[in-house]
Amino acid sequence: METTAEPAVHMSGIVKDFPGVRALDGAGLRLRPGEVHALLGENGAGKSTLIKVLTGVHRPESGEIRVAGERVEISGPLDAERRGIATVYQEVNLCPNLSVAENILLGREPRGRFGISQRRMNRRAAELAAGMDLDLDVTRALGDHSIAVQQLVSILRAVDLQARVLVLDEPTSSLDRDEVRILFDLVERLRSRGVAILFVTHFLDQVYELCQRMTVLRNGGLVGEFATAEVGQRELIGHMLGEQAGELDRLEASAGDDPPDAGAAPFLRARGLGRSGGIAPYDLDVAPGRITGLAGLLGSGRTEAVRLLFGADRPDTGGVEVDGRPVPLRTPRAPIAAGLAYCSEDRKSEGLVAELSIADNLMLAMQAARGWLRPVPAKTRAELVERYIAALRIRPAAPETPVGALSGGNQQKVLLGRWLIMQPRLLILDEPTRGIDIGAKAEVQRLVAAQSRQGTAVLFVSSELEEVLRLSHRVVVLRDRRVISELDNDGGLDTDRVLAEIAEGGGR
Amino acid sequence: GGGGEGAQSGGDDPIVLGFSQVGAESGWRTANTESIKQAAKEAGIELKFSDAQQQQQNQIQAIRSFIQQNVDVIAFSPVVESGWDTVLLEAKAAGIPVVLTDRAVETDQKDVYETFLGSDFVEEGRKAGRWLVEEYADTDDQVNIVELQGTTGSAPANDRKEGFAEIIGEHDKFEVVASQSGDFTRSGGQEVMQAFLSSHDDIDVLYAHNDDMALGAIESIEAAGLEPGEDITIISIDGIKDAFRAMADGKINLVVECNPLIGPQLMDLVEKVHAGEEVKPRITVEEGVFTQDEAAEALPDRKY
Amino acid sequence: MTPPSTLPALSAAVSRSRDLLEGRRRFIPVSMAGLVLVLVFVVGSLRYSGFLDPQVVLNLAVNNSFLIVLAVGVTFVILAGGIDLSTGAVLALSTMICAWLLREGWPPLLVIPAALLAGTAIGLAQGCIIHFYGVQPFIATLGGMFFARGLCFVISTESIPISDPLFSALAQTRVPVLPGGASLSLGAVIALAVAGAAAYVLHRTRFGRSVYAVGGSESSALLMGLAVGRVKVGVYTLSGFCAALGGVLYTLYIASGNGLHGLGMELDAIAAVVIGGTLLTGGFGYVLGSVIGVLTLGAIQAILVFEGTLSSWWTRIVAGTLLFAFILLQRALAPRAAR
Amino acid sequence: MRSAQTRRLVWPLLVLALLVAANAVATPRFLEITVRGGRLYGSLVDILHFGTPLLLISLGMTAVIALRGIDLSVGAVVAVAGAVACTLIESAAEPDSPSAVAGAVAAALAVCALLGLWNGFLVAVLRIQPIVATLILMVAGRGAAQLITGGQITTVRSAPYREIAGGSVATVPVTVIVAAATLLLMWLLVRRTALGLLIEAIGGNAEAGRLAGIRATGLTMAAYTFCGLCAGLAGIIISANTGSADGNNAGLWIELDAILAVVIGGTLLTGGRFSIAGTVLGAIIVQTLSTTVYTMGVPPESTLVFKALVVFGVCLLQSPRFRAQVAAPFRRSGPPRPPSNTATPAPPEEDDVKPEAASIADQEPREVRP
Ligand SMILES: Nc1ncnc2c1ncn2[C@@H]1O[C@H](COP(=O)(O)OP(=O)(O)OP(=O)(O)O)[C@@H](O)[C@H]1O
Ligand SMILES: Nc1ncnc2c1ncn2[C@@H]1O[C@H](COP(=O)(O)OP(=O)(O)OP(=O)(O)O)[C@@H](O)[C@H]1O
Ligand SMILES: [Mg+2]
Ligand SMILES: [Mg+2]
Repeated sequence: METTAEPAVHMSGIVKDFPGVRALDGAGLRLRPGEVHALLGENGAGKSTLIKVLTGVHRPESGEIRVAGERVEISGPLDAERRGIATVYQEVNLCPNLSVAENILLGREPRGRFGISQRRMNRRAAELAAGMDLDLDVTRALGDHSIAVQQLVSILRAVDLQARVLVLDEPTSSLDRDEVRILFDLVERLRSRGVAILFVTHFLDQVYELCQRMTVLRNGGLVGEFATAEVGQRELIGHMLGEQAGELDRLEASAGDDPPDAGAAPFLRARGLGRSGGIAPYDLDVAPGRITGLAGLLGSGRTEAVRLLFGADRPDTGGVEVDGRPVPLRTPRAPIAAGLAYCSEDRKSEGLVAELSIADNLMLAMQAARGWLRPVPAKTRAELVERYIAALRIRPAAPETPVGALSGGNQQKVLLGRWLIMQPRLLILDEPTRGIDIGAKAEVQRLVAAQSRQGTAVLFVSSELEEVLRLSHRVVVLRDRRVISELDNDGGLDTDRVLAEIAEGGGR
Repeated sequence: GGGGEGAQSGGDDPIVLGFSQVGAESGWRTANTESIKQAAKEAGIELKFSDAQQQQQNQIQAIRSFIQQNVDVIAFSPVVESGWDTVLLEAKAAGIPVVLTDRAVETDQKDVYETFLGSDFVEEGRKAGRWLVEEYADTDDQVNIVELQGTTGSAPANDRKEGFAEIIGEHDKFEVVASQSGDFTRSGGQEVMQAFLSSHDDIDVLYAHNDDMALGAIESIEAAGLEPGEDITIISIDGIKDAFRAMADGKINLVVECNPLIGPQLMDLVEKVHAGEEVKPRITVEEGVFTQDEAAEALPDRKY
Repeated sequence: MTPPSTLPALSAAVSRSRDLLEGRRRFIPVSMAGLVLVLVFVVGSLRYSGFLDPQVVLNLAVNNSFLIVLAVGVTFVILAGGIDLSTGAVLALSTMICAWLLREGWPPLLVIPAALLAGTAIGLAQGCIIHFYGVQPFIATLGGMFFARGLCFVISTESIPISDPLFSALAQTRVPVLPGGASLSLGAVIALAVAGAAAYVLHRTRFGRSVYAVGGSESSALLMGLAVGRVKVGVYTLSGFCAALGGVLYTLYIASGNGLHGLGMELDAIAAVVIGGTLLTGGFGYVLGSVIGVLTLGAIQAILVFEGTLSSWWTRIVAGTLLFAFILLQRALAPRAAR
Repeated sequence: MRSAQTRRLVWPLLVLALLVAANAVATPRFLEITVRGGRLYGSLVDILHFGTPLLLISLGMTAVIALRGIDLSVGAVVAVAGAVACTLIESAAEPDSPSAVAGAVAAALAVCALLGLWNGFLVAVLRIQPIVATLILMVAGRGAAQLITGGQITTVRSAPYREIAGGSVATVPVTVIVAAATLLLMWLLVRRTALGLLIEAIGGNAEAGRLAGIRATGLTMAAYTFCGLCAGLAGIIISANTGSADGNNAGLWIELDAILAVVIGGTLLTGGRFSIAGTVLGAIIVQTLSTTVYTMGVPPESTLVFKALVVFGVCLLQSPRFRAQVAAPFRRSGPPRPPSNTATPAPPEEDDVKPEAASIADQEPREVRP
């Protein structure tokens, strides 16, 4: 038996350089068996990089890794798995072409008499899913499922590895509260069995609820290791942001408290908009300056609903009018021309072009709208890019960095920036705050609020119900792929009310 | 030979000939095809024509299909020389006589084909060589030759090179200073010749495995400020109309004919083997060698 | 609060009924390819007498046995997200090695393994260059194509006939499959066996599943702890082996070695794979589709032969048009869901 | 990033320099440039002159490849272009009049643009995979070219037509001018307008591009049309070079050379970022390679092996890992573990994974429980 003091993982003095950037500069952490350990820091602080060093994806320039006291060099994810480290990466890293079952069990497929048994594999995967209270068809291709389901699948995969160390890099960024609950129960179960769990998140509430200890990184360096019980939220934010912490207070003070402009007449009307297998026909009115939240459980059809509106998918029924004129929905072009903007929840496969630079990605929608013959003048472009990099605190602030090299949160900000630049009349945001840090989240909320004050309507989808309620003037509730009700939010609406609506809804 | 009788179906039904052509890779080949089609029509022979697009397996497939359709005679121009045993045996088993055109096949089997009607590529190379030896009989200076080969690995390229080398090898003064493949095409000939000209100073003779390459090379020679036919002696093989025209203009010195117009001869043979008559196992096509003097005369009669 | 228990059940029922339609989407391309092939035979038999003769059908496999083997190898490569342009040249090299070694007096039972080994080695080398040095598959295998064909000519620019008794015996072996006397050649039987084995490997072994995973997303496969390197090197090695085996079958079929054999056959193999519904970007497709693809190309050829009066250029135009028609038909038959 | 891409061109440039140097040693006159008949003359000029068709096609191919496509039909389009132009000139009342030639060339280019559009239609509208979509024309196009010429090689004696390839303006060959003009045009088109950005966005992530409102269908069709047009221009030059149209052999296998050139130039076949400068360099390397074979007297039977070795050489030199391994023995005194190869900013996840690590796989599931 090992002594309890022996960390399951001990990383120290890790230095990792990327071309032009030092992502990690003396970072480290100590992870003990039977603890849930939070790894915290701003976007781009180096959390994911530290994790990828641990799993052998990146080779550190220097530093030391000990697993169960033994100094090791980890040569790759396979090696890490063999050393008992299972990982859920920040971006979903599964194969969209394979079935859910295969994604869960790839590399450990159950065998039958004639090699791999598809049947057993499906059965085993269905069991695992059921163990997490998930009801999904494990034989369907992963790519058919929403990003949230994909995230759950990658968690299932890691859990099934039965490792000594479980690393979760922002596993809850697209999950709603029920799924988060399930995940937490699971984590707690594993912890009590002595598994060491590393948990990366930007939700500080979750940190305080789940974690015993935490490590804070800033600019690739180690700020320190703290016991959760001993550090308050304020202080923690101070550690994460350093001297900028004061700024945050200013931001939070200004966010969210603007009066709803209830009188405006709707400029956009959707009537009977629907797509079989996607969402039942629904009606929606959008007025300038109003923020409409879409609430619902995982898979309730929020994403499908807003995609139809934007022409991202072709509706089977119904249509959209802007200012009384119908907008063709065959491609997103007409909706964009009519002043709509849609920020997809899946930034990796539907949002960003990884090899293009920050600047190119920011300008993409505007350029597409102008057409190829009218390039945005260099000066305007430089100004816009600079303004939005600053406003969204995109790091590194070098416009020519390829977006693929940014941290997850910073990528999300670039995607958001692309549509903010368009100054749209209706901004559709699907999980816009996925994976961005507290400072940036406040900033985004402030920007959204500011936009709406200037007359931009906003459709806001988020798995964080609190966030939806805090921002929205009106909440559309969905369940089982249909709109069940619309609730006005003049401050009185709380999460319980909405959840109750979801629970009893549809019965009418 | 034999076996022709078995396949015969009746009195005045026209003879059915299955012919598998290599492809349409050159003007020469097209003339060859046309001649065969024309002659078949004139002889009242029903022609089943199939184009192999330079692929041996297509040709084999076509021959198999002819066997299945039970044609009276099969003729084909083999894409390559070897590898025909199986299918020829199948034809023999089905009692269908086979006539080869254009090139022979290499086989150990006996009596798998009736006859072979076509040119002798090696002999063509020899003819070119003999003329050259004669032409340069008076001089003792070294004669620098550049050679434009056909497609690497193809039978005409191999054989024309061999025949030519055989003759000039007997004389020390001839030296092939450069030899490259021009892929039997004009642009190939042009490009390779251009490179020869810039890397070799004193080229006396150009030997091209076909007319097209020679015609391409002429372009390069002219671009280099030299006079084809004068500064550089040009020999080529095939005898297409364009080459005769160039020869009449004094730009080519010798063309060794390789006659594609074998249609009438072929139909004649087909009728004979169908009737079960004995034919010679090797029948050469009537072919000549043309110098500049003869070219102008022959030009109006060239059909291809 | 606890979520109402009816909710997941309900949504599951809804999604399940939808699955019957949509969940099997990935089988659509391959089944459409099969359907088109069947249609071709129906139409062909209406137009040409003797087209639906069992032997004519079986001859598709006989005449294309080597292409089937080639396409099977290429299927692995394409499924893993790569491409292999060297197969036609490796096939030629394999025929050349067989013919040359036989002429040198090697025993035939050593010659075949030697040819297979050479092809496999070329595949392995390509795989290593692609994987370890990050060279793009297209260019690495194009280099391999030049190299293999070049090697043929280095061995000999002439065509080398084969007269070995064992080879002719093998070539002439027929395996009866239908009571009416219709039979397959040994080569066709081997080809079909190879296709079967490949299907088994792809669907029932970890290597096979990893091939799909790497094709779906290489970086994900890596992060999932799969042996990406082994898969990538493996598929090219396998393809090299298949090309060499195709070459041996070709040698049986044609009984000669020649550096000009199989010119452009790599494109036929790729086309067959793609016509069979495999996505060139990797991750989707089946070996069965590739076999159907080869047979489709073979059927086009058979139609051209049966048509019998086409001049050379019309042969090409008709071949292109038929190819287009097949693909269009496949498109038209597939429901909208197949995107 | 752009500069990083440019930096990668150093290695192909080195190979080009090596090839030229080798030639210069073997044939001292290789570097000589003189004026003959009012026209620049010499091996280097030849490389540019004969390389023009390949360069043109490679440029078109670059646009298509950047959109994650490929065009196998360019060789056939080359044949069609020559066939149309030559047949029209042959049948013209006055083959020698510049207007007849201009008309024929315009007609040929129009046909080729249409063929390109057809490819684009198959790819963008019918959504047929590019390799098969263009294979259709690759097969049928050559047939059509032969149909037009009647299977013969059509020879034209029109002087103005011959000028297209043989002429010169102020001693510079017309071909080189055409290539330079096309290059300039393309560069202006993609780098001075927003076309390049839109192409790279669609090529890099089609769905993201669509959702950003880019008209992918139109763009794709335009790219294939451009490619067809480039191939047509190349076909005219090839045919004008010899004054003949060869339906069967003109541009045979040039598609592979063109793709090779594009790839050597550093453009990925998986679409996205592309480099025009790289393509130019690639095309020149490929052409220099064939010239080298001719001038250095590599025997025809070894030509392909020689070509293969050079191709592998270029590719391997571009691989940082290969360079590190080659350099390692010369750097014995260096640090014990050489720093990881982060020189190429590859996609983030796979940046510097050591691949062989993954290949020592353990397939058995491991129960690792505390
Ligand atoms: N592949 C790469 N190439 C270049 N730079 C990189 C790469 N991956 C990460 N970086 C840089 O390293 C730094 C740390 O990134 P990392 O992804 O570790 O941040 P993070 O803490 O996980 O942030 P987030 O909360 O946004 O996920 C960032 O500046 C990022 O731009
Ligand atoms: N629990 C589930 N079981 C099976 N499939 C699901 C489930 N949840 C979502 N999906 C799949 O995800 C796809 C997209 O759902 P959609 O994105 O509309 O949901 P959503 O309301 O946006 O929720 P979220 O984005 O949080 O998943 C659907 O096609 C559905 O098949
Ligand atoms: Mg991160
Ligand atoms: Mg969603």
